[in-house]
Amino acid sequence: MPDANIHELSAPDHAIDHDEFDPLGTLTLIVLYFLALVLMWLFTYFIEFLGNDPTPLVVI
Amino acid sequence: MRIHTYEKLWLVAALVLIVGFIATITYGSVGLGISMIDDSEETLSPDEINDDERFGEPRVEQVGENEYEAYVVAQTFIFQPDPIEVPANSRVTFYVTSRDVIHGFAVVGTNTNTMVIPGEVSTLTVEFDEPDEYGIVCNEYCGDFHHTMEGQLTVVPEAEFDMTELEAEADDEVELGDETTVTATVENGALNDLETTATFEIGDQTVEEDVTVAGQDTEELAFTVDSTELGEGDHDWTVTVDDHEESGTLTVVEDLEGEDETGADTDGANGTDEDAEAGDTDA
Amino acid sequence: MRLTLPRLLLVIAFLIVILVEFRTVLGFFDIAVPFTTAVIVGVVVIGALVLWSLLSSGEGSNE
Amino acid sequence: MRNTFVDAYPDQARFIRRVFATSFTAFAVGAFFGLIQALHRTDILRVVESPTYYTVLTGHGVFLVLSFTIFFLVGVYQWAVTDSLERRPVDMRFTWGWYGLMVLGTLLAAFAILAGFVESIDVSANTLFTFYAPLQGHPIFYVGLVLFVVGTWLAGADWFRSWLAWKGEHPGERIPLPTFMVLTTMIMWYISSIGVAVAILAFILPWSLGIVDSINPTLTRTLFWYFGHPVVYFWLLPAYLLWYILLPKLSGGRLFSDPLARVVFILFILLSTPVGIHHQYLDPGIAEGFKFIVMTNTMFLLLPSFLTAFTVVASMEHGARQRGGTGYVGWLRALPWREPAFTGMALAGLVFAFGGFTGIVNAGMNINYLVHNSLWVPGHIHTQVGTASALTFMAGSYWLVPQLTGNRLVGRSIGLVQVLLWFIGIVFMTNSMYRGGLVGIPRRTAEPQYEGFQYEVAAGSVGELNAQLAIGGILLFISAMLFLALMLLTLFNRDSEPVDNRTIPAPLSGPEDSPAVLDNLKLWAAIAAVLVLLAYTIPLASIVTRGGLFGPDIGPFPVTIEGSGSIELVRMGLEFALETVSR
Repeated sequence: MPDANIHELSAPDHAIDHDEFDPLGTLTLIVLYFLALVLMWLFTYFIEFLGNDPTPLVVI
Repeated sequence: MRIHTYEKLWLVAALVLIVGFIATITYGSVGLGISMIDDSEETLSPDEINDDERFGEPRVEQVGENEYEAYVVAQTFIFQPDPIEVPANSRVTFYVTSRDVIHGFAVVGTNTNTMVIPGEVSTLTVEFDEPDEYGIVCNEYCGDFHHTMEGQLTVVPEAEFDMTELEAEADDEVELGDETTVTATVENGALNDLETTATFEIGDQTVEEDVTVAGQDTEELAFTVDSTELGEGDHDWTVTVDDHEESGTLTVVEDLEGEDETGADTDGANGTDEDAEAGDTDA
Repeated sequence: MRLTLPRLLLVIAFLIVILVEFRTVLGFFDIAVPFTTAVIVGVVVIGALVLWSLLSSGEGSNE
Repeated sequence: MRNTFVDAYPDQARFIRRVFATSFTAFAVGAFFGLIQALHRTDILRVVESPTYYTVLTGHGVFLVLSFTIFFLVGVYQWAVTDSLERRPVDMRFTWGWYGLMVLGTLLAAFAILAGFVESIDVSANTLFTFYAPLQGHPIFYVGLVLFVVGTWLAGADWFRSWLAWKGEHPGERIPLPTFMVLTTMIMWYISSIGVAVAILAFILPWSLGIVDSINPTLTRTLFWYFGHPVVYFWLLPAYLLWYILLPKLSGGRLFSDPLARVVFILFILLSTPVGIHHQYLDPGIAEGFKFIVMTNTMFLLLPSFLTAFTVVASMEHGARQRGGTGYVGWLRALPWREPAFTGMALAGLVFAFGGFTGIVNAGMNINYLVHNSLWVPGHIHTQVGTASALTFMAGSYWLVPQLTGNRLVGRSIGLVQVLLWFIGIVFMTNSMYRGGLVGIPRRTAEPQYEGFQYEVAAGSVGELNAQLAIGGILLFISAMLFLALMLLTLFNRDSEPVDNRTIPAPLSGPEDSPAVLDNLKLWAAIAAVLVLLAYTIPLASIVTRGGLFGPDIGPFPVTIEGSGSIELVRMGLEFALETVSR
């Protein structure tokens, strides 16, 4: 029986070095992550938090 | 250092994100006036709580028009006072301190939330617009029965909120032919004067008296009862001021000699023991 | 199998997670999905996925 | 020819195996306690009395976040130093010595906690792992903690000694990246654990022994959190090390950038300590200005984690592309998802990225009112320590343990099921915790069902949230047990060969691309110390001025004395409550 394990950890199909490697996929994921963070933050701060009255205020 | 262009872009974006987070929080503080629990209060040792002007008697106090202060003491495993009652459309400042360990004070489902540390006083000023009922929980572990530590906060409609307290005191028994006096004490916890009418009823007699109690002051009213008019037997009496009512029973006897003069210990006959004590301090 | 077993398991795991989180997001927008509905949707979707992956395409995966 | 770690350094492998065994034992006990809690607080099954819940909770905290994580850390760091410096410790007896001290400390603390279950022993420490005074545990508990921490200090000294010896043999060479990570972590740890050492040795221990009568709770709390935030990075950085060192290799690629990895660890030295006050946003007695300063520091502490996200994902992408992956997201399919070591770490990273968002909310000064001390907070800690660290450690073990034993991993597919179960379990549990926290359900309570009010859940019900939490807890427990079973089986899987060797491929951009100043550890330690002084001098001075060094006459509130003592205490508490109610 061939051991797939060996394939999983074996040497890569071909080598790519630093200069010819553009991490486009990483950029894609990280842009999505950035947008997710912004949306989640806006929602949590402005809807969940500010909608959770009463909130302690500065006494004027 | 070789840093890939995309990574530089991400570095900038990450910094923008961080600054954005800080800006939002700053907007909340400066723009919306959300304040943090801070060190504005003097320290207060747990030993001094009982003698403290504010915390000796945990309560809600009116300090301005629509402005109230609530002095709250947290201790294993209760809050005092409980329930806390405030009117709607008001601004309430909670002053919270602890008698023993670190507690939490959180009005459930709201941002009204603070640590309560022995030796320190937490202050939170919040506005209640609508009548509502909230739970208060201790949200910091404080010992074996931490999970039982809860309280209630009731925001009542403005019209129903009052800070009037009524106490009445009278003898249990009076000898036929003698006169006796029922004393009513009206305390006005609010800032404004209280103008109202006190009604005293005994048997089929009714006495009405207009009374004005100055803001945060007390007035004492005396109603004189002539036992001859009542005749021998038990007579129920009530004192009514607004929605408050105190009542008791006066027994007119032919001869008081055989009885103990101080009949105040007789349970339930007349204003409670507490009333009697309150009367004593007034006198 | 269109998917290898490890991949199938991975996709199922992600589906469950997405369903749980998606239901929460809908909840934030005041769309309450009942618990039983969520469970049924989950079972149907995962069932469909398993059936699909079991249907032999003749090619197998490129794994 | 076989070239695993155990072949190269048999005595080191034996040592690390022992350390991991200790770590996993603590994990087993802590996980079991976690199961009890998940079922208890959701009122599904209550096998202990509610006051005993807090003994369980203390054990869960101490055994998991102190014993499990830190023993694993010293094991991994011993491996990283040995493997990357290619040399043994200067004196192996010293190495066994600090390990022994850590074990002794753990046993003492464990005894103090577990004795809480036994009425006949007059010892207990139901203080939870944060031990906020004036709650008082038995002195043995604090002594145990101190010995444990001193053990970690000596471990750091041992690694520094190895490095200095290596430096003598390799003048002018850059510090190998794994060793660099170990040393920077330990610098952060030395700076931060001073806080807890002072809190215990100067205040809490003398007070628990009755030498001083009183304590300043704000001071000990502040000192605790001076240490309490960096300690989360102490749990996290070994996971970072595995993500930087092991994950690129497992993906079939190489680390994207060695210099950025160094920058990230330096940022942790600099920023992780002067932020502790963000755990005290809702504490009275600390001025709002200090809280704001700390908030900005905390937000900038996001930077190293954001950088890590990019570097690690890019390293994975590099692996995927070398394995033939293409497209903007299609490359993800080329990753070795059948490998539990890889999948576990990748999922841990994913959970960490989104769990990190909840950390941003915790760090946001005023938004803290929304979540402070609510169930949201354990939700956060379970996605971060409970997954980013714990799941990475488990996944890392699938690769490391074969290296340490010379045996092939048993049940690789079951390992995959195990990490997926953890992933599903943690999402179930923490999703429920976040939602519960937002409606105000408190944490750290045996019975979050109160008599006087109902929670207003936006969608669904509290019962459903509870069910979700309990399902998550059960899945996590099953997953933990599967992991431990696989580890045991692998340990005894003698007649086998590991599939991989110990080599770690060199980074795409190596240390030669970075300025040498990054390796100037003294410089960074000095800057970090200055930052700590700037951040903490005035707040601490202010706290001491307000409350006094030993507090405004605050006596102890022992949660130590089980048996007669604690019964007396409960009786007094109840009597007092009854009296107040009836008045």
